[in-house]
Amino acid sequence: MERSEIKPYIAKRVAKELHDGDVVNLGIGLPTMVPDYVDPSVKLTLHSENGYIGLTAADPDHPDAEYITNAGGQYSGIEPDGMYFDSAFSFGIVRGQHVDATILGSLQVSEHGDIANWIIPGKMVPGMGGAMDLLSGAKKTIVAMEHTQKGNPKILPECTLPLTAKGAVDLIITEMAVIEVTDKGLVLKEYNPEFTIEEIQAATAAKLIIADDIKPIED
Amino acid sequence: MERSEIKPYIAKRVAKELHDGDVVNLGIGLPTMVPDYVDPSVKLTLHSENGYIGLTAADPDHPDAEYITNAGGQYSGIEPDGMYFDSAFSFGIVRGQHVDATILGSLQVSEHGDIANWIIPGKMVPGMGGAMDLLSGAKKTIVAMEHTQKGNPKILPECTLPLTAKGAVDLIITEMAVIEVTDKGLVLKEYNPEFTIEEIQAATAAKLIIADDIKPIED
Amino acid sequence: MAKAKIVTAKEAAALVKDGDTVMVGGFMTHGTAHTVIGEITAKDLTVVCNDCGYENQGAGVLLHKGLIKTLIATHVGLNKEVAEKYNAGEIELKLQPQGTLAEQIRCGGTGIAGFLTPTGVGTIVADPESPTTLPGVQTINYNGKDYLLEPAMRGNVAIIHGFVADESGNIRYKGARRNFNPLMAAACDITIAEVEKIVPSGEIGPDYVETPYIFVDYIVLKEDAE
Amino acid sequence: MAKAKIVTAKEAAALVKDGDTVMVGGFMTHGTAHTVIGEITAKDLTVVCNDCGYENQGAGVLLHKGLIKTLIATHVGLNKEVAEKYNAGEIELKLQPQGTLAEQIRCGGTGIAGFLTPTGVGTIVADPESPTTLPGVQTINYNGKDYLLEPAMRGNVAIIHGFVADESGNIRYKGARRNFNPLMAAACDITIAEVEKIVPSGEIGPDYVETPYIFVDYIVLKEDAE
Repeated sequence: MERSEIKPYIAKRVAKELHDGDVVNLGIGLPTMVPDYVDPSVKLTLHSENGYIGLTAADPDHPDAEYITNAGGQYSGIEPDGMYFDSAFSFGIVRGQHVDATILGSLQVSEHGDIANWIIPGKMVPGMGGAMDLLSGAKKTIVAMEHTQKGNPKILPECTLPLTAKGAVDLIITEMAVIEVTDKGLVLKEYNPEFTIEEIQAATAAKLIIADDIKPIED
Repeated sequence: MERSEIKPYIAKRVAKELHDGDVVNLGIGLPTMVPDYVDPSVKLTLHSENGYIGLTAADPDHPDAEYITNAGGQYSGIEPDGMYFDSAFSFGIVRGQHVDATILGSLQVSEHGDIANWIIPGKMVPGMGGAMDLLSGAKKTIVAMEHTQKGNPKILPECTLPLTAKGAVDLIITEMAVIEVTDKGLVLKEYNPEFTIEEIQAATAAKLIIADDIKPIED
Repeated sequence: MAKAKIVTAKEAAALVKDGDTVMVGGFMTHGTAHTVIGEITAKDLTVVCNDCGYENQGAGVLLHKGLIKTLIATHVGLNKEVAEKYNAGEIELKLQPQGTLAEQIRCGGTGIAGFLTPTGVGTIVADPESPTTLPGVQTINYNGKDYLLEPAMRGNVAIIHGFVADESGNIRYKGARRNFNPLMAAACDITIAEVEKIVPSGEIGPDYVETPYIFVDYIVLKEDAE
Repeated sequence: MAKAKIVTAKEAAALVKDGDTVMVGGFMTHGTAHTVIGEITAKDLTVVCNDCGYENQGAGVLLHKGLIKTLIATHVGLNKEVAEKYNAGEIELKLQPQGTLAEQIRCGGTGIAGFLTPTGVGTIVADPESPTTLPGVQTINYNGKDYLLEPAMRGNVAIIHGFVADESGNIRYKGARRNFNPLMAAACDITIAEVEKIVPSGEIGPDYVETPYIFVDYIVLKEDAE
């Protein structure tokens, strides 16, 4: 798989996890590509944790354009039936399980569903922002990330970096595999046919349980 | 003192405790008479715990008249600069000490400032409504009540009825006296010159400490 | 844009099942979803409301029909049927301070498991032995002061009242009819909103919506609404 | 009707004293009271804000001027001066999850002493030994599940940003500029609101006010406002 194909491939597969009517919060980077791959019949409501639902791309012609900014501080847009709110209301939505899915990248994921994605070793601590709340609160957490970092496994028996949340991850989607976090451990549900099961296990430090109904990732 | 003079006398004295800009919550009965005795230069903001500030008398000509009701469920009015809110916001105002004074009647008050005013013996428990929150939350609690009930003291060493709140009362104003609740006990600050100090003490089951600067209640 | 399910009061009321915990908005019948309430037939309900209205009015309709098993309220003094049925042993009654009940419901909708309030310390509300005390309360000393640790509260169905809904399901309230409605909307598995009028999606506008459509499952137009 | 004190940015900024805890609204400079912030000269401040803006922008102006002793925020990755000053030992830095910080401030303004949240369990946020952890957090098992018991937070001065104020001091916000502003307005001894316009008392209307005048002590008209 070409390097440039990896992110679109992951985003496309993640898109299939989203259903009509879902409220979704997207982390920065790869997750923001996911809506481009969602079937047009599937209407999502995007939650922007800084203060509204109904996130869209920026529309410079919107009469309130300068009042519409996203969680990264950039100008963005809002659906006509969206709603602005304050930060307590915003995270009430999050903790109250009104967000159906949060999709975010990660540095490490453990076989218990622990996730470490906020402190990069040797770098300044940037702060967790809303990530810890989203991980504890969203009904489903999908980690969308490259399977390894420079060949080093990111899916581990235990995280070695400081955690963003414990036991929060439900599904891991990479360019190699779709892995479900279960009480019994990590279950390999789907695989990219460009790789063998052995190659996927070799790139994964945690032990993978092969699903009975394992199948290739559909293109 | 004529029976009919008692309530106006108490209301008039309570009115002097209120200052320009105060946010005030009034219990049912006697307390609702207090604003009539407030100096016109003193602007109060009345809090209606069912959902707004800026309570006024009902105005049948108000375009939203049917949407404006008070905590007793009766039609009432709102100042043009009032604000409607939900019940969590309403009691956020109360618990957050944004209410400067609550004025309410009582069945009993103890020398520790405990108050019992929600369960009448032998009658059905009506529920405390917002009274417990107001007593815990308001910056100042003023009990405005008749000094005795059918000659029996209502100001006691300990309440015998179920409490509405512990240690919540700051000031007791009756037709006989103005009594401050302090760490040392009940301090008699002012007296109605129609009664002697001895008569007031005799009508009070708790011990009264006579203030050094005791004075008659001004008419 | 989203699209709310607009249903009849009968269809909405049928979503309430025997034994459900139902949250009913309103304050002494003001801001109560009378049309939906009138169609409910499910029994053995736990009903959470401020006051149970008046006799056979507001939430009192459910009591009058004998559908309530447990009533959780803050004040029931204006509906004499509550006392009658409680004294006759026909219903269980739990009384909470108004601010505490409001906050419990808010916490139920916003994922806070419990909170520390000064309200009710040293009273019946803090006494698990009292028959009218809601279970789960604990007295806790925190930073040198006593508080009640009160648990969050959730329900199966919220029956709320709004002024206007857009076709997406966004709600705005009007006047003193907000009360418990916006809080209950977030705190139940199913939320039914009865409204005085319905306008096209987006007409309320993002700056003016008070309850977002993501909290609202069904919309019912109030009987004799414009 | 009430009457708010309308003051200049300089007069408002002078209310902030050395050593104060100051809450500053805004999210990456959007919805921040730039005019008032620019006039503050008090030092050794504890500043509570979402992100400390960018370098010498938003709450970052206070950092750039060296007025901050302790910074309490949720994310500081877009203002590189935070890292520089933290690494140089010039400031103390405390990081809280965004929803937790918002709720702590809401509780500070509404008389809730603390609350139980699932956010942060088993992370640095729950570890009192970590230098960036805000003191006071406890891990508590409640009904069989672990939560963090987080304390309420209050400040001396709130510096908030609104869209419009009426002359009574009522505030409305616009767009994504609400963020922490309405919460901070209730949580401090003194609240200063910088607004984009001022209208006569009552013009906002009781159904549309978002922060009542009883929370607001001073109004400042934003520089270069209409």
